[in-house]
Amino acid sequence: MPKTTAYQATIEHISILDEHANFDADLGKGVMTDEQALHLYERMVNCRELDEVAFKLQRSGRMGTYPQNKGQEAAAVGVALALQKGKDWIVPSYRENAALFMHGLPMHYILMYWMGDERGSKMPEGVNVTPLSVPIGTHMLHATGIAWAEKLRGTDGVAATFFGDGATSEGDFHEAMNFASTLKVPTVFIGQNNGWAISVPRSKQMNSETLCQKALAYGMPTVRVDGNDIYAVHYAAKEAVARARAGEGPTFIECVTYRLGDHTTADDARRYRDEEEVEAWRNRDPILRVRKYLTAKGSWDDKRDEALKAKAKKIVAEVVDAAINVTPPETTDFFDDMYASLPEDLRRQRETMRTSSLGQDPSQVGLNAQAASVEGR
Amino acid sequence: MPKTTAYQATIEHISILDEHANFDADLGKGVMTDEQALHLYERMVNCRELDEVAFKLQRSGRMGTYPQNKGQEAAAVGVALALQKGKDWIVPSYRENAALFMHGLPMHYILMYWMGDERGSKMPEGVNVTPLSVPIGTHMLHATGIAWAEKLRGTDGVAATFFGDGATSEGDFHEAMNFASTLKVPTVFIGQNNGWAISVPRSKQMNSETLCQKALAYGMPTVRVDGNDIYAVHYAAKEAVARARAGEGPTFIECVTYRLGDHTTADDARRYRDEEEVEAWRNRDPILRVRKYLTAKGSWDDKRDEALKAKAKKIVAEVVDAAINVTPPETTDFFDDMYASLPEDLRRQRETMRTSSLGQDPSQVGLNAQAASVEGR
Amino acid sequence: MATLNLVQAITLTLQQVMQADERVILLGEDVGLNGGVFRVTDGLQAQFGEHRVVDTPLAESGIIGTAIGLAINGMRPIPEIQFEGFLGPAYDQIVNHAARYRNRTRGAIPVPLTIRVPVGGGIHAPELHSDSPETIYAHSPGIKVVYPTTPSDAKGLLTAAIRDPDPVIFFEPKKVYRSFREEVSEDDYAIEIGKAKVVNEGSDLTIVTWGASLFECLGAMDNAPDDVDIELIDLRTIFPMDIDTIAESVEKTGRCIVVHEAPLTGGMGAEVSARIQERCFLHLEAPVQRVTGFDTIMPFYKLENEYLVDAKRIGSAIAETLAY
Amino acid sequence: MATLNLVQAITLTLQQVMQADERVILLGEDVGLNGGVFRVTDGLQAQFGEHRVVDTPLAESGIIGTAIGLAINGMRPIPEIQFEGFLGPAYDQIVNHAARYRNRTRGAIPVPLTIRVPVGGGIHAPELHSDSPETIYAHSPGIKVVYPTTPSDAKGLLTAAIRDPDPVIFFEPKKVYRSFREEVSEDDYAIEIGKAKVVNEGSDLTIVTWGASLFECLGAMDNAPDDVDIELIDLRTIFPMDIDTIAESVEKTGRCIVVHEAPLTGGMGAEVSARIQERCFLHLEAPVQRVTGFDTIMPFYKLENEYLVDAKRIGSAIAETLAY
Ligand SMILES: Cc1ncc(C[n+]2csc(CCOP(=O)(O)OP(=O)(O)O)c2C)c(N)n1
Ligand SMILES: Cc1ncc(C[n+]2csc(CCOP(=O)(O)OP(=O)(O)O)c2C)c(N)n1
Ligand SMILES: [Mg+2]
Ligand SMILES: [Mg+2]
Repeated sequence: MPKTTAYQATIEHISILDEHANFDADLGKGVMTDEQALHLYERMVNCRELDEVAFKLQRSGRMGTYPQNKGQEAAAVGVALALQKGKDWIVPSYRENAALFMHGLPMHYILMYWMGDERGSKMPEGVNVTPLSVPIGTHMLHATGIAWAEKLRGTDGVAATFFGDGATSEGDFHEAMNFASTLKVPTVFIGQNNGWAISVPRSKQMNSETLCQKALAYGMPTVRVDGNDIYAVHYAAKEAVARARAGEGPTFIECVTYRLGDHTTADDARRYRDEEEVEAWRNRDPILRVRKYLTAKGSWDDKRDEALKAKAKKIVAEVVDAAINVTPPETTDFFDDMYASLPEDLRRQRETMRTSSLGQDPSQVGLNAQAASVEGR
Repeated sequence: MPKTTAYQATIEHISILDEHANFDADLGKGVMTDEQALHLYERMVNCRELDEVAFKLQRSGRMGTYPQNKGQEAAAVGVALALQKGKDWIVPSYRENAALFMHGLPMHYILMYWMGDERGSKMPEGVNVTPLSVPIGTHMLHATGIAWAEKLRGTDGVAATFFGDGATSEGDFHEAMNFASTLKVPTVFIGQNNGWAISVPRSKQMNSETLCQKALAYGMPTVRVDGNDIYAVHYAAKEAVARARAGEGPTFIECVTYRLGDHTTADDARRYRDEEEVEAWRNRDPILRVRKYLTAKGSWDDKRDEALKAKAKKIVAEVVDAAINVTPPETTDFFDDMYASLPEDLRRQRETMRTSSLGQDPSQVGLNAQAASVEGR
Repeated sequence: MATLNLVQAITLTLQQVMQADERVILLGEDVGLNGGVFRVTDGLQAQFGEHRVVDTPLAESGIIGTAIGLAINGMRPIPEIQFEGFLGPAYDQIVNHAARYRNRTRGAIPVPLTIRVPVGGGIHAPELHSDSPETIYAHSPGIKVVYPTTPSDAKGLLTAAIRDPDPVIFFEPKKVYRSFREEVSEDDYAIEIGKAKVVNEGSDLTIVTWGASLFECLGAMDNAPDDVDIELIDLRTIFPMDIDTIAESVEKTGRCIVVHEAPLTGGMGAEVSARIQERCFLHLEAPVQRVTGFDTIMPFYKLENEYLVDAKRIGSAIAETLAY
Repeated sequence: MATLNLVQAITLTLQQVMQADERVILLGEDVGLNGGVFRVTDGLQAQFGEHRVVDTPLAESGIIGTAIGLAINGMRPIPEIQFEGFLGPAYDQIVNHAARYRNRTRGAIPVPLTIRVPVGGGIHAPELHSDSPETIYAHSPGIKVVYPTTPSDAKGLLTAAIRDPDPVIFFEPKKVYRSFREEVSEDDYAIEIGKAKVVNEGSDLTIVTWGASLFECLGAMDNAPDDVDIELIDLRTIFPMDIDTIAESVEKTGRCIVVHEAPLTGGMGAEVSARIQERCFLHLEAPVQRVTGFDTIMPFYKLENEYLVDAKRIGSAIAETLAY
């Protein structure tokens, strides 16, 4: 028996509301109500407004480096809508702020975080969100573990984790996917493929045309969706979450999207990508197409839209005030949560704000002189 | 436009000389001459003999832990035959001794290595083989880098690397595959899928039915072969090496095989796997089927076979002598190759074989007493 | 009371803790049916089931990373890393995640986690199976590093580590695993993390050590002249370090030797030495001596005994320090 | 002679070395068209092409692991790790492979490799962008750890590192990257690895430091009373350590302070302190003081200045040490 087939696979691509705001009636049927769509629309608008203001805060020196989410809001809200707040978990990267807000993270926490304040990651009770994750690709393992705990306890919570195309190159991505699939835990992996990892394009990041094909390595169900289409994202997320909740294991969802802004405020994307490319994607903006579609449908109009945008400005203005006017941290705050209880030596460091022994115990100063004089006598 | 196809793939399985010694004439045509087959057969027999003797050495306390290759010799020799000695590189794990011997590693080096002697990894000039690798899954990156150097220099050497099914779970496997495919370097990845990682079966190691499907994640050509069939292995290896040499990038070859012995001499496989399973695989022994096939074909006979086995015993006996009678290492050997030139402090440690300051500089001993007595006066 | 070796004491502890606390699970390579390569978890899967004693894929970062997730979501995972040489792939998850979560979330997300790791040389093992990386983790804020030597200390300290609300690396000196037995209480007891143990009282010289080297120190003490009165301290916890017990001893003896397997440069012996001269400067009658591994790769086993500290090297250091 | 800041001095060095040696290639995240996030490799891809200045996938273990392979096969790779906080995923490849190859093959397979890493705090960067892990690698036998502070030292030491036949981690204090300029020779010159530099001669007290803290030490010296005569030593190489230069100085001054950003416990300050009291025991008039980072996670930037050593803390230590 000569050559036979060892393995075969096919992966679907899903698009419902395309960039021209054309809606696929069959596939789109019952994915979400117009009310839900409008809710997601509002969430995206608020998030976008926060991005614009955050950018100005950084430029005016009132905030450190900040990564805009601009252009990628659909994946965040489309997935968040499929998850149960306070029951399911979100293990984010840093480009899905809208999802965190939908699950209870106060908006000003995000600004505090980027203003260099750990209190921006001090999750309020009942907010099942882990902090933004800076070391790329390393946090998805935590989502696998969090989901595993649900399975061990026999509860049916789900853990959804977001990450970028670049993140899939890290070994930890591989291990998080393999553990989740092998242990069959309720994790939903959302790969936000925005085509770039800072200045590195997809083609230099991997030789694979898609992210979704990476799921095949783990025998994990996967689908590729238009990441700028809240309907397509939500369609896939609903399925994945249902499967996870039913104990059928993890799913990998590739959301094809684009970051309309620089990588962060410390970056200048013009150094490495063409304006044409950016322009093309501006036309695929996830926010525009929802507005266009719902307006055409008569479920929305310009007047309400103006009101919404005005409200967004107001909300974000308050958020900025909250972040800027937060009481300054205590000098010693960074000691207090090192351990449940501070070891003696750290307590000494904290009390004296010194590491040198004489600084920690001034009574020692002059000892030698005394000793010498004693000998002198 | 609703659901479309985002990705599609099919992977072939190749078998030429099956476990009943049936030979597929079409596929097997021109894969290798009978002379070559006999050469590989002899290499496998020698390797098997070394395994048996090594086992006894360990049991009789003359060697430390040793991992037998028993049952997996075909992948080693089938690949090694496709590589050019002294030009191509082999980056091994520890179950492909026969491949290393074919590429010039003196057989007694392997014993020296497992006898706790670094000189077993002191590769002779012209032997393009890296040492056995103990940290699982971490060495394939070196093969990717070695191949990359060939590409950068414009030379057409190839780097082949061997590893097990368990090794594919390490993040470094993922990174080695991704770098190789993205940089399009001449690496050949040989996954020896023997179904077990010590006591952990494939099903607890991954949710994927095959190893080969993991290559799809990287857009890397891949094939699955009967790893106990030197013809199938060589067929795939020849193709992969040719493609690599031609600058067409890496290939992943899954060799389906089985370890007939314990994981190592420190292991007792009866704790975790059934005798039936082992028995079934004994019948698929890569050595038996070659002998059977070539004998039936008239290219081999029992008399020559006896002679070959006798020769193998003689060779291995000499190898054991060489390993056991090697001059003992110098006490200070482990200092000498720490750096191209020894830093002053290490030189002091080496000369005195001490780390304590008074041990390194005995002239200091008594200094305090002297000082005291001086003060005393 | 039972007479147990180190392996048995740890197995017993794990069994008792798992019985008492549903949230405790064991995960790692070969820890299930095979009972771990050192048989430390032998029988536990049979007793507690495949869900609580889990054979994971072969990936240390994955083992620790998922354990962190388990801990975040209310479990008390006890991952095993098969040998200390394989902590490497997990370094990032330990140091940059497990150790930081509580602090970076200002207490909102603690990570109670106990990482069990066989450590050290002397068992004729292959490459990368005989290292001593305790300093790497002691220098990484946010993790406690426990390193017991005796079965009874191991039981009390492991119990404390598992109950500790913060991540702990629990090193198990593999050379001691089956080297001797002692009386171990079968009751539930914990030994406070961060407290050294005075193994032997003395007035002439202090020896501070941990792990298998303890027995080399005892050997050196046996060989020392009868009139030499040595105080031997088993540090037991590397971080936080019990400098008070050490300082108290050195203020009495005026002389000190630190003994460990890890390389000299940047090893914890340096920390002990630095702190002693900070705390006991005017009491010191001789420079603190460090008898440690050399600044080399741990050699393959033919030469490992040349590398490891032994009673002879310690004995010479004792004589030299006393004669200084 | 040119007047260059640290970034420019390193760029110039890389350019010169690449011109002189075909085997040298740069690899890392965003080092190509983007010129690295700190622009250290700016313009080099344009000059030397995509094959010699390579944007790799986002995987630090992959960057170092493939660089090891490149080095084994005759190249002289210079990988860049974007920030020291991301050395974590590469720890295993550095410590268990790069550092060991020569020794474990008894010299047959050396790994000439220079790993460039921006290091340290003080630039208001996000989480994990401000750490000081030099001790981790100084305690790992087989790697040299270089940590220059000034542009001219950086040029000479980087040249030496790249020509060194063994793996070197080259830390670049990012706070200094653009903080000042100095005259740098455009000629090809190397500064021997393992030699400290006496920045200022003095007779009352010795300060040993490295990296950005050097400038805090200078600040403290400015604030010190005029009659206080301080000797300042820039260690420049963390491993191998130039203890001779330090000991010579302390034998003269009798007093010493070690200053670094990394946490206190297990930091290289402990090694310096331990070696000083081993070498200069009878000359010491005060305990060696360590002015370092605290044993905590490096705080987010709102509090980073509370964590970092500053002229004030150093100044107090100077006064206290002199008054002891
Ligand atoms: C482990 C690690 N390496 C490098 C970096 C520096 N870095 C920050 S973001 C980034 C690119 C991430 O790209 P991607 O995963 O595609 O996410 P995106 O920013 O495009 O949303 C890099 C290299 C990091 N933060 N962590
Ligand atoms: C990084 C690392 N983790 C764990 C081990 C311990 N160990 C040695 S061999 C082995 C199993 C390897 O299985 P596989 O990759 O399938 O190779 P095989 O032994 O089956 O040929 C394990 C877990 C190791 N050597 N290195
Ligand atoms: Mg991206
Ligand atoms: Mg296997």
